[in-house]
Amino acid sequence: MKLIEKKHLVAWGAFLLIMLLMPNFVSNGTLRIFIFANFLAIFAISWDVLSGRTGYISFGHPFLIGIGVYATAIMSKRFGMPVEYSIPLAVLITMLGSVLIFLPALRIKGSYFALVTLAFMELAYQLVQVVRPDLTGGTRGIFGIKTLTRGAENGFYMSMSLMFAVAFSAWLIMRTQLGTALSALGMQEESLEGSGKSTTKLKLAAFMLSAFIAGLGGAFYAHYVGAIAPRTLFDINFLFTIIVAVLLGGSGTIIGPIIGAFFLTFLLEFLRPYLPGAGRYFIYGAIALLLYMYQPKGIYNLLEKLYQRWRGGAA
Amino acid sequence: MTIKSWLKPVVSGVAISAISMASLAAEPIKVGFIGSMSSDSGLSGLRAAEIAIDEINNTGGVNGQQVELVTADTREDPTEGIKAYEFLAESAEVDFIVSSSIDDVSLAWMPRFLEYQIPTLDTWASYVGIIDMVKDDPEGMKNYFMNVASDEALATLYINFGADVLKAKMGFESVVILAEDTAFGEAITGLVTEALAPVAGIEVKEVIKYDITTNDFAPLFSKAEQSGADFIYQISTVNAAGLSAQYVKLQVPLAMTGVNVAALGHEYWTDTGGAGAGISTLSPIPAVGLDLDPVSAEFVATYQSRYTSRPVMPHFNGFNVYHGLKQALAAAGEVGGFGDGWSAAMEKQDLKLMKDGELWLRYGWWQHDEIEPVTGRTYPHNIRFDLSEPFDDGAPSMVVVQWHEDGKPYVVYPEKYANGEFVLPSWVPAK
Amino acid sequence: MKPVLEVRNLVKRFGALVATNDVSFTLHEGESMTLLGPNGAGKTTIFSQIMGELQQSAGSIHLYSEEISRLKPAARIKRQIARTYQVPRPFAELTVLENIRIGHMPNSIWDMLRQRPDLEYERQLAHKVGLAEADYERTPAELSMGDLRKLEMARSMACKPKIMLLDEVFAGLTAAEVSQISELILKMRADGMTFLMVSHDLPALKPLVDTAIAINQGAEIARGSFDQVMANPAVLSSYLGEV
Amino acid sequence: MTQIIIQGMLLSGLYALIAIGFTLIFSVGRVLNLAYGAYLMIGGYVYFYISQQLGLPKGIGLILAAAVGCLAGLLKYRFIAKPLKGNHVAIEIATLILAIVIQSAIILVFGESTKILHSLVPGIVRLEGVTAPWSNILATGLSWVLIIAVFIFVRQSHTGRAMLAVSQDPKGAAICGINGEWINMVTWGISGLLGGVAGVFFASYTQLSPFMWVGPLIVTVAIVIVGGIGSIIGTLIVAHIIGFLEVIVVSYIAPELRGIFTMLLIILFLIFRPRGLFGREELA
Repeated sequence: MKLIEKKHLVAWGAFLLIMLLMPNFVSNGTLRIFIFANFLAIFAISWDVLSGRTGYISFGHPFLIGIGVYATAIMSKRFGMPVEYSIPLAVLITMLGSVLIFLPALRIKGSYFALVTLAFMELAYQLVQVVRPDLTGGTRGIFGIKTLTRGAENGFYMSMSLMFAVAFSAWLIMRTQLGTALSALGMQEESLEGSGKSTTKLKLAAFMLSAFIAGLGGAFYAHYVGAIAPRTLFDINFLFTIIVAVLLGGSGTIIGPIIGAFFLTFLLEFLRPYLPGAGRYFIYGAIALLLYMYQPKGIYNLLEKLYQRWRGGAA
Repeated sequence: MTIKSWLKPVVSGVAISAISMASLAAEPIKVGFIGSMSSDSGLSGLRAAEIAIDEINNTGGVNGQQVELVTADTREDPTEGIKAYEFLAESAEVDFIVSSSIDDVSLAWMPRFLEYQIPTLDTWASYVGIIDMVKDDPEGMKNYFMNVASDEALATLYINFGADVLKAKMGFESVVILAEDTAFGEAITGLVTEALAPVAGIEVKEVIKYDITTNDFAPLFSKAEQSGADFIYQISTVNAAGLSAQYVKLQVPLAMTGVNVAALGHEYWTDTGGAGAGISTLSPIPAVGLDLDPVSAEFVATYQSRYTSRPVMPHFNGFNVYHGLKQALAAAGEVGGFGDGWSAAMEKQDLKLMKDGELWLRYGWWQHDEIEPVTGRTYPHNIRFDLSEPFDDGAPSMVVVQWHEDGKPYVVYPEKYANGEFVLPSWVPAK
Repeated sequence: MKPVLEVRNLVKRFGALVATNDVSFTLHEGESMTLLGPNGAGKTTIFSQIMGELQQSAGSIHLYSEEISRLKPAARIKRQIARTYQVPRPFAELTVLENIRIGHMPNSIWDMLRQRPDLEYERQLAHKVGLAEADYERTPAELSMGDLRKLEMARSMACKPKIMLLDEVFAGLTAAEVSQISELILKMRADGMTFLMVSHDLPALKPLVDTAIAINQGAEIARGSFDQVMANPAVLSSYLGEV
Repeated sequence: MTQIIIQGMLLSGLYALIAIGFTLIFSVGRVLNLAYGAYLMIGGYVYFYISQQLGLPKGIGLILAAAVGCLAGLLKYRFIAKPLKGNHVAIEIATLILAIVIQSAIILVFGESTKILHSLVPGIVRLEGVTAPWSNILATGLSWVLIIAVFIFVRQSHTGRAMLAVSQDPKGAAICGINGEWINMVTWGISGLLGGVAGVFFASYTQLSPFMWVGPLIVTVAIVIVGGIGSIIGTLIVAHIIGFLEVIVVSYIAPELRGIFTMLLIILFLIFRPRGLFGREELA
C-alpha cells in the first residue's frame, strides 16, 4: 500500500500540470493568494512530518521557520551574502537549531514537549528583539531583503515549484521504509524499540527533515516577501494557522496539509470583502474549531470517504 | 479556451450595456486605500478618503470619470500589508493608492510599489529613509509622495521645544529617557541624546529601555525616579496608553513628555479613563487640540455628521488623506489620468490653507533640488514644512500637545499655534 | 550445547518491593525453557530486564558470553534476541505486512531510505505464522486476538533472532489457534531456535519445553523438567495459593 | 531594597491570582487549558463594558465578570473538554483555536485598540518612597484569601475531596460513587470564575487589549510547571519566585530581559524536573 504505484504518479503529474497552467486561468490577484497558500503548505508539511507522524506535537514551529527566515535575511542583508549561499546556509542553521528542541524530545513527550517548544518560540521572540538589534532589526524586523522574483506569475512559479518539490520529496520519503518507521514511532514508541529500532535515530531523522523543510520554506519566504517582523513571525496566530492547516486538511498525509493550507488561505481571502478587518479570523477560527471537533481526520479523509461512497453507489 | 478569454466577452458585454445606460463615458477611476481598518488612525484615513471621493463625484468626478474606492486592511502587520498592497494592485487593479500605513508596513510594501509603479501617497509613515530613497532613485520613486513631515523634521523642532520651554521656562536641566526597545525608540533616543544635550543644554542622566510587551511599568518608574533627573522623556508607540495610564495611577513625581502615540487621538481621554493627564507628546500637524482653518473645519463638520462611532475626530492622517487625495485627483485631472505626466503635475500641487489672514496649513512639496535651510538637506516629495518661526514658508512640522486635567488637549508649542501652557500634573512638585 | 543466554544473580527492586530476587539460569542453544509461577510472581519483569526495558538493580545478563546488562533494547535485539508481549502492541494504523516490516527493516536511516522493502520475505513470515493472505493489507483493528499473537510472533521473527522470549503466547486464543502456534514453535525448535516462554496454558506448554523454573515472589523455588517441577509441593501450593 | 520587596510582593500576588484557576484545572483534569488566558480577557472586557461603558457600579462589573468567566468555563467543558475526553493534546489544540476565536470576537466587538480600566479602588499609598496602588494591594490580599479558600475547599469540603480523588484516580473515584462529570463541571466553572476575577485585577493593573491573553498564559504555565502540577501551595510559592525574579531582573539587570528568565525556567524545569518543585506526579 505504501509503495509507489502508477496511479499515484499520474495524480502527482495531474496536480503539477494544473498548477503549471494556473496562471492561464486566474487573475494575478488570485496568483498572489496562491503564493501565500504555497508557503503555508510548505510550513504545514514541515509541521506534519514532525508532529503529524511522530506524535511529538510542536507548538513552536514558528521558531524553526524563524531561524531560517532570520538566518538568510541577516546574511544577505547585513553581510551582503549572495542568495545562492545564504539560503542553503540558512537551511543548515535551521537544522542545527532544531537540535535545541530535539534534545528535550529525548526526555519528555505529549503536553510537556508541546509546552517546551512553545516556550522556545516565545524565548526566540524576546531574544530577537534584545540581542544584537543591529543585526535582527529589533522589534521592527528587517526590511528590504533581496527579493528573488518580480511579478505575480514568477512568484507563483517559484513558490509552486518549491512547494511541489517539497511535497513530492516528502511523499517519496514517506513511501520508503523510513516513512513507515516514522509513522510507527507516532503509534507505539515502545513497540518500535522492542523491534530493535533506535527511536533516537528516527526522532532525529524526523526533526532534521522537518527542520530542513521549515528552513527552506522560511528562507524562500523571506526572499519573497522582502520584509519580516518578529511580532508576526514568532506569533501564536502564525502557529495556529500552520497547525489548523494540517489538522483541517488531514494529518499524517502529504496532500492533507496542502488542501488545508489552500482551503484556509482562500477562505481568508474570500472573506476579505465582507469583513475587511481582523474579524475574519473569527469566522476562520470558528470553522476550524468546528471541523476539528467533528471531523478530526480532516478534509482529505472526508473527500476520501465521499469518493468511496460515490464509487460504492456507482458500482 | 481559457477562462480568461471566455470571460472577456461576457465582461465587456456587461461593460457595454453599462455604458449605453449611463451617458458618462469610460470606466471609473479606482482609488485603493491601504491601512489598518480596526485602528483609529486607519479609520480616520479611510473615512477621509470616502468623504473626499464623494465630494469629487458630486461635482462631476475627474474629467467626467467617477471615482471608486477599494480598501485593503493591513492589521498593522507588514506581511498583511504586502498582501493588501498586492490585492489593490493585482486583484482590484487600482489607479492610485492612498496609504495610512505605519512605518513598518510602508517599508514592507515598498518593494511592491517599486514593482508596480502605481502612484502612491503616504499619509502616516514618516520614516525619513523613504524620502532618502526618493533622493537616491528619483526615477523609480517618482510616483511616491509623503504628506506628513518626515521624522527628522519632527525631531528637529522638538529640540527647540526642549530649549525654549523645558529648559528656559521650566528650568529642567536633566532628563531620563524611557524608551521602548524598538528601532524607532533607538533612533529617537539617538537624536535626543545627541542634540537635546548640546543644543538645549539638557543633560541625559540615564536611558532605560523596555520591552514593548511590558505590562508593569512600576519598577521602571522607580528606576527613573532614582536617576535624579528633572523629567522623563518617553518614547512610546506600541504600548503608549498603558504606560501613561500607569504613570497617572502610580502618580510618578516627575514630569513626562516625549512621543506618546496614543495621545495623538481624540479618544485618548476616554480610553485611559481620564488617566492621561499631564502627558505631553509631539504630534505631526494637524494635531489634537489645534485650531482649524475654515476648509479643514468644514471637512470635520462633514466627518462628524456622517460618522458617529470612534474616532469622533479624524487623526492628523485623516486631514492628510482628505487634502492629499484631492490634490492627487486634481493632478490626474490636469494630465488626463495617472500616467506619465501625473508625478510632475502632483509636484506642482500647492494648497495653502489660511486662517485669520495667516498661513495655517500648507500641503505643498519640497522640490528635488530645494535645500531646507535648518537641516541643510533636501526632502523631495515630502510635505513642505517650516522649522522656525514665524512659519511663513509652510506649516511647522509638528506641534507639542499636552492633555490637561480638564480632559482637553492643548497645543503648547510653538508659540504661534499654542492655545495652552505647558503645565506640570498636580502631583508633580515644581522645580 | 553451548550456553547462549546466561542470567546471573538478577535482582530488581521497586522501592521496598523485591520483584526479582537473585534469579540465575543458563539457556543453551536449541533449548526451550519456561518460567512458571502465579500472576505477579515476577516473570514478565525478568523478560523486561533481559530485553533492557528495565534496568536490573543487581546481577548481570550475558548473551553469547558478552555482557549485555547495560545495552539499550535496540542493541540487544541486534544481538539476536527478541520478545513478544503479554498484551500485543501492534502499530495500529500500519497494515499487517508493514507491521512485520518494522521488525526486519534496516537500522540505518540511509538504508531505510534506499532499500526497498522485502515484500517476499514479509509474506513468507506472515504465511509461516499462519496469517491468512486476505489479512496482509488489513490493519490490526480488523484482526482477531489469535491473529494479533501471530502478528507479534512474525514481527519478532522478522528481527531474525536466535533466542525468543514469548510472554503468554497462548492467552486469548481458540483451541485451534493454540495448536497452530504450538506447531509453529515446534517447527522453529527443529530449526534451532532457543526459547524462553511464559504461559498459563500448562497443557499446551508441556510438550514445548525441556526445562522449567518455578518462581514465586521473585525468587526461584524449583527447577527441573516440566513434570518434576509441577510435582514439587512448593510449586503446587504457590499455584493453589493463587486460587 | 524596600522597593524590590514591595513591588515583588504586589506583582507576585497578581501572578498567584491569575495562576490559581489554571492550577485547579490542571490538577483535576490533567488538562492544559490554553484558552485560560482568554478567561482573563473576558473578565476584563466584561468589567470594562459594565462599569465603564454602561457606567454601572464597579461591584456589579466584578460580579458579572466572575459570572461570565464561570459560564465560559462551563461551556468550554461541555463543548470541548468533554467531547475530547482523555485526549490531552487534542484539548490543547482545541483550546488554542478557541483562544484565537475569542480574541477575534473581542476585536469584532471592542476593536483592536488598547483600553485602560479604572482601578477597582483608586489611589495610591507611598511606603518608604515606593508607590503602591491600592488596587494592587487589594489584588495581593485577594489572591491570598482566594488561595487559602481554594486550599481549604479542596481539603475540607466534600466536593473538594471528591476533586482530589478524581485527580488522583478517576476510575477509583467513579467506583466510590463520585460523579466525575459533576466534579469536572465544578472545576471548570470555578476555574473560569477565578479567571474572570483575576482578569479584572490584571487588566486594571495593566491594560485591556485583544492580545493580552498570551503574556499571562505564559506566566501561568511557568508557575504551574515550576510549582508542580496541582500543588496549590506550590503555585503560591512559585508565583512569588517568578514575581520577585522579574522585579529583580528589571531593577538590577535589564528591563528588556524580564520575560526571558520566565521562559528559561519553563524550559529547564520541563526538561530536567518535569514534576516541578512541589509536584506530586509526572504527566507523560
